[in-house]
Amino acid sequence: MTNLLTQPVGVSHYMAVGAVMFVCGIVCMATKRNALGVLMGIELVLNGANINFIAFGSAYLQKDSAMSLGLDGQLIALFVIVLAAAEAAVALAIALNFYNNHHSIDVDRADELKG
Amino acid sequence: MAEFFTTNLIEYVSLSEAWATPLGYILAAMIHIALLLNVVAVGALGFIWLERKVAGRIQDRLGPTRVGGRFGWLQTLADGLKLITKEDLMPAAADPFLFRVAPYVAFCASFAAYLALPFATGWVGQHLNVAVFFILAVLGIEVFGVILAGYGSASKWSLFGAMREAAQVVSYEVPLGLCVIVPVMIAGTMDLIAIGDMQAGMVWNWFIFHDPFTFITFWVFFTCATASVNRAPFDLAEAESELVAGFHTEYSGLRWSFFFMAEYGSMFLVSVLAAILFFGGWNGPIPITEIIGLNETNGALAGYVGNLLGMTNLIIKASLGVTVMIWVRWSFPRLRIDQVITTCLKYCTPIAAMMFLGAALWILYLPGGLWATLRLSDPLGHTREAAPDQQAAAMPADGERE
Amino acid sequence: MDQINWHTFFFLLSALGACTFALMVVFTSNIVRMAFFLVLSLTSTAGLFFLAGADFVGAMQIMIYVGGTMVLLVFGVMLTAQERFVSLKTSGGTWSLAALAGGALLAVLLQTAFSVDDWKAGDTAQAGQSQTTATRIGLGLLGARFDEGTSGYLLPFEIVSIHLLVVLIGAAYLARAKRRAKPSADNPADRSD
Amino acid sequence: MSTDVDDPRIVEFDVRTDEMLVNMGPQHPSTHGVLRLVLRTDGEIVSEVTPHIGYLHRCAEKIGENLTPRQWIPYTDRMDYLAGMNMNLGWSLTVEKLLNYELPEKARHLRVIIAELNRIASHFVGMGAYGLDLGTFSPFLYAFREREKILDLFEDACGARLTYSYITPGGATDDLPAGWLKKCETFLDQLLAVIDECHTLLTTNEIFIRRTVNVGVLSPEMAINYGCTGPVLRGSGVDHDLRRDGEERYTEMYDGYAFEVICETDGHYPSDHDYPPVPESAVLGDCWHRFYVRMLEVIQAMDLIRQAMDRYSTAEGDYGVPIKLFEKLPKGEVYLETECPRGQMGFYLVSDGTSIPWRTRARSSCFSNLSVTEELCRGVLLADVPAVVGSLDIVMGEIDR
Amino acid sequence: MSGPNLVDQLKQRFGEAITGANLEAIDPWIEVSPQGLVEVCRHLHDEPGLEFNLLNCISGVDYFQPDEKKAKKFPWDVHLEVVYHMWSLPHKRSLVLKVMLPRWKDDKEGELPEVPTVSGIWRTADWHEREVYDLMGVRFIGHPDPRRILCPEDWVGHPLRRDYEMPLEYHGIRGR
Repeated sequence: MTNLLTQPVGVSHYMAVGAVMFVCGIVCMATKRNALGVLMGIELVLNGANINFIAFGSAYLQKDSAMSLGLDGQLIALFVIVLAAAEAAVALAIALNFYNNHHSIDVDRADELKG
Repeated sequence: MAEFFTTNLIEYVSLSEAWATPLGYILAAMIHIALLLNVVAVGALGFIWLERKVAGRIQDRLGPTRVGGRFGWLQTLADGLKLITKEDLMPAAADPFLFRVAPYVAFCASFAAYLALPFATGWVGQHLNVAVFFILAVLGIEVFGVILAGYGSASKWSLFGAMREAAQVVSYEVPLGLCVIVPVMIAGTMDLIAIGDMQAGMVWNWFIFHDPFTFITFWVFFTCATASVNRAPFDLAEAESELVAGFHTEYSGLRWSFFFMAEYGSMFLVSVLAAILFFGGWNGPIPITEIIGLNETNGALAGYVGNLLGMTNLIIKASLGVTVMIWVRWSFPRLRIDQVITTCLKYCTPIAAMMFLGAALWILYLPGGLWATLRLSDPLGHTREAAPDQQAAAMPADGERE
Repeated sequence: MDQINWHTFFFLLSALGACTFALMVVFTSNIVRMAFFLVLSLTSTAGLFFLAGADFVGAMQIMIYVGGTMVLLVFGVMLTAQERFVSLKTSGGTWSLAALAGGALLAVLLQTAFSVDDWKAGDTAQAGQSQTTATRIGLGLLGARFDEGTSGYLLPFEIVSIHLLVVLIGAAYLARAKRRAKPSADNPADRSD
Repeated sequence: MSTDVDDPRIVEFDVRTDEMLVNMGPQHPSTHGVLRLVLRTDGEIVSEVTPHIGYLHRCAEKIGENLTPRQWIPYTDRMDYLAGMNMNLGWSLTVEKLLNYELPEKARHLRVIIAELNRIASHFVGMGAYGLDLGTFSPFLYAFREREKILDLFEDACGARLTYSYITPGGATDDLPAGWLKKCETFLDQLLAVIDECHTLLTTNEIFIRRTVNVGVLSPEMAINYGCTGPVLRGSGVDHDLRRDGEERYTEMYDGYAFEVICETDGHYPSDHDYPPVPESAVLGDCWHRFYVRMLEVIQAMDLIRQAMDRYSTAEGDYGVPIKLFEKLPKGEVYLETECPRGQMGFYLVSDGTSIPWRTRARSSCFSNLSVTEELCRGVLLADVPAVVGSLDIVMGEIDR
Repeated sequence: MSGPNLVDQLKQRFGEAITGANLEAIDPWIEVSPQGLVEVCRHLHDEPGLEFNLLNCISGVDYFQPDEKKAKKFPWDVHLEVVYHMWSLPHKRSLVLKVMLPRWKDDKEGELPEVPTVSGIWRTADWHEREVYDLMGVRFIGHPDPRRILCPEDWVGHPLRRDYEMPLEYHGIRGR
């Protein structure tokens, strides 16, 4: 433990966290029957990706800071966040509409492909 | 302090260094956290006392008079003790986890924002370049605690309160953000310390007097801030005459008092924010500390005393803001939910947007503010033309912790 | 004995938070609790962003996700939260399949993450230094990248702006529904006092 | 919520939400006691309100069948406990009507002073509590401060502060003590300033106006049909006040007094005081008007008290001698209504010729006033429910008896 | 205030429905048969010149002396009355209507006597009739919401009846 604490972290560590969140998101999307649960899975996936962008964009997480994405990483992360918010809004609207029509938010019942 | 603990742990408890170092740091951090938390909590206690006293005076009565001498100084402490001893009730149908965790979410959100809140030049928990943004963002989490409380209580009144809170806070974040952008735009930075320092000098250097637009912006900001911290006349989430007690209907004892502390914490927070953004922060109406030379250039002690005076100045301004909120609360009836939303969408948001536009144009064509435009001389020769990046670069690299 | 690397310490704290709460999102079936854990996970992620020197993105993360998306989500949860929907059970087969796929994916990703030596450790000593990222990001979004000397992201920025507007209108349109004035199938459970 | 769609059965909804049944009361801060309202709400919109009463039923009518009229006086106190004197008065007049008792002049004026003073106290509570319903606390305490002064006066007169049993069949239990009129005069002199304060805090307050104007509009026809009386009826613009229009036995108390019925005619109220103007947006019969009528009645009552004090100090005769505790009642039945602060309080007395009434019946004003809630609260917002119920100014003690 | 000519008018118009009147009483009253009540009330409410638009009160009175010793001196016949006090706002006068009923319908103990409701004419009668039903035990035919109002919905008996006895126990609470 002390060993872990004394070492500086790098992109790999961030990527590991990102991977865990990504996989959690994937599993979440696969297993949840609740439409909103699926939505949360998507948020997790996007965040896992975002962590990687930020890590690669950071100036001091790699041995050679010239290799970093620099500001581009952060900018792309920003776009991802904004688009995730937009996606959440639409998905929520769809979920609400689905609920209005079917009185349920169980995605297993969304097999009609019509309103 | 951490080193002190570490050495002592090694020496007296005969721990190996591998264990003593982290333990020492954790102990030191604990003490610091306890200090900060206590300062903020005691602040909340003070404001609760102030609220009761001011309310009492407004209502032609005395307010607390007994506990702790003539003025009832210790009344809130006594109440706190009472709350601790009260039975901790939870409805049988409640979601136990969410019900328990909700007060802490609200409380933590309210106090986490203090992390980035400066009280004088360099006196800040964590110096952030995006401090304004951070504070607004963290304040937004508080609503989450309220919603969890409303949902977790399994009470319809609580649910009503939570839904109202959600609708209200989400709406009011828009004009609040727009209002905050105006001083940020003038300062050219989101760093609160830079914003505060930029208003040094005489009273007309304050951003509220920068131009007519900022003057109006402040009032919109104050209205929206009152709404976003759930104070009357916007206290719809609580609305005791309609919703019994809104989101905290089912709470009692200490858990309830966490909501209470969160409310007063965020009240003070937005007041400090208003003081820094519009009222010169730690810079007084007259730059006394500068005139008598209480700054870093005359030695660390002088700088310390100067900062101390600056902090007192800021706290007085913020307390005045809180007092105005209290005054408003005890004078006005409560708005209805549709009126609250109307106020936000039909009045605050357009006005804030117009002020934003106006201030932007003003900066473009008449830089330096109203008084510079009117050629009012500043006795200390402050100018507000400093480029944001230079300002930021002049900041200490890392704000001292605590 | 080396000094504790505080950057690492806070990284581990945030990473632990992010991963634990992400896992709890997966393993909770109650939708509101899921939302709560998601918020915690995302807040911890914001902490990671701060540690990586992206303070503007971190604040943005809190503001948009926690303040915005989550409130929206909770809104939806409450509007549709009835006892029968709060927790929907998933079959064991789905679970094992998802776990298998997820585990494989995780193994691949971790393998990739630790495969490059350059990535394993950074120079975090300079991590405490504050940078003015907000100004540079702002300029970058408006098409000026002074640090790189390249062009910025004006076009994507505009596209995203239009996109957001479209999404706002679209979401508002989608959420509206027409139905008969007198709902025929009233939930009998709601009739009780 | 509904929009104009061609097919009236199809309604467009933003979001489909489930209706919810909410219990407002009997333990709720703004139901004025133990009223229970069952609200059927769709989000914030209340589609149906069902009042449930009876939580404060104390069988007063049944008890009245076992007590002599004078023994029942304390029970009338406990009906509208905020206007005990007016309750006493109503019952006393009813008994006197049965006995055909001729009251000395001095007792009449004394009763006017006391009844009107109690009207002020009652309206002050109503006003303060209404502020409380709308979420402002300070006017409540201002109102209670003034009410305390009235209670002090009552305490001087009869020794009690809430349940007076002061006015009894035959007059009053005692004369006003020496120096009482002077105290009352001092009280009245400072009251106008307080009323102006209340007008500033409530009547003309922008938020207050927005909360009350055009909320809970009670048309005159509906008010009459539902048997609403008192300020609720007059707030709807119906020119009816039993002090002027009532039975001889009651109106003779006010013979020769100069007063106008507080009621809007042609868009304005009778004015001899600097009243705040009626807001442009106010609709006759809304909560604002009901509140305003009460505020004006306070000033009217002050005026009546002044007149009554003049007459009282010069009047001949005694303050009245209470009838015997076991006075034998003639066989017969009488019904009499008086104008109480909350409306017309009626007492119905059936006597079989013994000293104990065969049947006592109290017609409660709030009972009828409250029954209109169902109508007024249909389709309003949740926050309007306390606003409407508060504007009716109910006292559960009177409704449930 | 209702003079003899009003009684004559009503008698002329409704004949059998007007079963009596007492104009000498302190509050003169007119007795109406239950069958004719609604028409008479509608007439009183609508007719120009009468317009009794404010229904003040509906009271039930139980004329029954359960104590046999006292019953000998009891001055009335055993019956139940529903008394309607009304007021005309335009003409500022009052009127008392009475409906005489047997204490039990068809003299069967437990069968409540019946009166048609007037809540269609005055909405205020809704609650007043509920109260009379609750406390006195008169069934109002056609009432839109015939529930108890003051007593709990599962209460047994009608407390203002003279022969009413308090239940021994109500949900575990001792009654007497």
